[in-house]
Amino acid sequence: MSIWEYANPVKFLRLSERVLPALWVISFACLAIGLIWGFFFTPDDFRQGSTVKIIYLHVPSALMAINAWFMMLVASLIWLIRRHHVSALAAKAAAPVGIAMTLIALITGAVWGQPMWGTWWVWDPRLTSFLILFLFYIGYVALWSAVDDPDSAADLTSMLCIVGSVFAVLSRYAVNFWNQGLHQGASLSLDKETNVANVFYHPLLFSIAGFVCLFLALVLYRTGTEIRRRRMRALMAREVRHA
Amino acid sequence: MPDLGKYAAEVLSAYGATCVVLCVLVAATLWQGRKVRAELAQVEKNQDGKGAQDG
Amino acid sequence: MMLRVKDLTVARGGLPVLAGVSFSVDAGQAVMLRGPNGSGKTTLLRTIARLQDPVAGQIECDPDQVAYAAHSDGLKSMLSARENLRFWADVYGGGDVEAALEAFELSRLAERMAAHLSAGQRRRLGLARLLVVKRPIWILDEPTVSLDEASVALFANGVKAHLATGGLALIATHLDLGFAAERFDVSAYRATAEAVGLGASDEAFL
Amino acid sequence: MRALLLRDLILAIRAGGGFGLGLAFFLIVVVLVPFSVGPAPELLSRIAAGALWLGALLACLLSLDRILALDWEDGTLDLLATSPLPLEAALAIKALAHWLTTALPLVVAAPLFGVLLNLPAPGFFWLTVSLLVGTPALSIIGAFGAALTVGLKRGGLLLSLLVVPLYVPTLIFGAEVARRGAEGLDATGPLAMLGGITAGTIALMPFASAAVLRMALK
Repeated sequence: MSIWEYANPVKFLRLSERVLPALWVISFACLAIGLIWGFFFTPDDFRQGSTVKIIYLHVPSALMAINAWFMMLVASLIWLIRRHHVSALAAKAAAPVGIAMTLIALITGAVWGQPMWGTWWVWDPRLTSFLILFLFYIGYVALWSAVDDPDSAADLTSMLCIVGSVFAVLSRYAVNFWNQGLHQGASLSLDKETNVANVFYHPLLFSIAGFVCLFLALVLYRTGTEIRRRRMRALMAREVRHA
Repeated sequence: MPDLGKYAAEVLSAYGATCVVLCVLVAATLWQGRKVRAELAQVEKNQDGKGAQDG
Repeated sequence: MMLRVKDLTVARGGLPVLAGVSFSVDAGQAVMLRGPNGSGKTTLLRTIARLQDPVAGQIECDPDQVAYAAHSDGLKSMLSARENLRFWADVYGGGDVEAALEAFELSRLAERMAAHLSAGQRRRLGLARLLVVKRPIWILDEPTVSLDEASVALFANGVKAHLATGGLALIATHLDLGFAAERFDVSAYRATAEAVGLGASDEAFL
Repeated sequence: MRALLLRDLILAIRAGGGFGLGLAFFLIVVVLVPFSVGPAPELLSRIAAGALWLGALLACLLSLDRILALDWEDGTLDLLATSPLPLEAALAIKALAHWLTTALPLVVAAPLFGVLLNLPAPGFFWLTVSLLVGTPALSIIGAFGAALTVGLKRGGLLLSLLVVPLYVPTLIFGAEVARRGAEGLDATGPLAMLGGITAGTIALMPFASAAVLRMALK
């Protein structure tokens, strides 16, 4: 049994029906644990004060904003190479989730930056990159909604996703070059000691797990919605054609 | 409620905004999902009915 | 030189419209595609011209031998008739523009901007393009729309000359063109609701 | 290929819009800058390089849908796709024609408009160089966007939305070259990056555009 079995919409729906309830529960549990622990039971940072609590929102959402795009890129490649409809629809389903994550990362980043940098917005390379990512997401969603035929919409958005990825990486370098930033380095890496102290690290892990599961749950559910929408379209087209 | 010190407004607004965005996203997702499910069920019912009449 | 189509299934908007189409056209032969509106003639022609992919089946013809002419003529209204033809002649590598203009009685209008030509004249100019591209396989979609009788006769002569030099033509049309041609009615191949397993893209959802 | 280039150039000239509109739009943007930020010469000379780049980019953006939209409407694209000319080459040529008719006049006009914005003296050379090196990338990326939106209703607005994020690296490096040049700093670093972007897009984008156009014509 290969993973491609689930490229069949019916099988995919059956699987997602089985997985989804557990996924919702896990994601909300992880989010609750991570955020409550982080919000109520962690000390303030000696330098950043209580704003350090924003880390439990900012870091996971920023992570998912990028991962969502990466997932869309992989799904687009699978569609272009193997032409599995579920893959294309999953990419479509992930885009609005990615937009929400990017939006959260931008808002929390700006709110965090306000006391630290003394201004709501600075054209810091990381913030700027996320803004550009946001534009890419919007263009991607707009293109999906502008093309009527679902297959050519999938084709075109997949190409946009691939070319956009290249330019997003280019933009990242360009932006770095353009303004050496105020932003601190990545908050989370494998050697946690150098970055975030333990007290902050553990709730952060829960929060990240929560965001990951929430993303998966949302994408699975939304993909199911897209599959049903597509099935409805196919049924109606058949009815018209053979009336 | 922990003491958030002088940054209370920032921290709370960050949590509030995130909550709003996530709730809107989840609500929209579920609402769309329900709607499409219902519509699809309707279409399937119609076609089955017609199929029965034809044959 | 021949065009052979075997078991071809073509789809429009994700649903198969024609299934199991097989025919062949030999050198010197013309075939008329018949069928009511929406029966899939245009889709079939576009598939044979490699503008879209077949759902299933084979098309045996060299795409470099095909000249395709659609509903719209691809004329630039800001170019004169001669310039329009000259462009396509250059793209396809040579071809006698003046002879083509002559054949469709457009020499007198050669300097006119395409914008100032009547619908029928534009159509004739679009067909004159076929003469300058020098391709043996003509795939024509409703070539006689908006042509008067005299112009249809011109077109028929053009096709006859083409066939006489070993070319072949596949023409979707409702008109009788006044030369011997085999008829091929596509409505016999209409894809039915039960025709699943053909691989059209909507099928996965039905 | 030469035939296609010539045809596109002739069409741009006869239709009249080609040279004039983009240039006029560029002028308008440049005129609007002092109205929006104030007439102080020091401020203007500081932002001149960036404002000129932005104006050129917007003027370029404005005319992108002309690359393919007209050929789509009259069926030329279908015929081109079945012609012996590879679609990759056709798109590259069309981007070149767009560059010649739209971007090149902008490059020529930019130093003149620089006077209006009080561009510092060393900036003129670097502005022209950066535009000359950078604008081909704008045209060829624009052709990709035009291929994505060909045949869509509301295509024009969507085209801008899709293309603008793709223009970011080019704008950053191009404006950086012009800015550094205007301030008398060494501008060769960003110029090399800009040249790299242009060379890369010229080499690769026609393939992506042609793939997209084939999908769109189906």
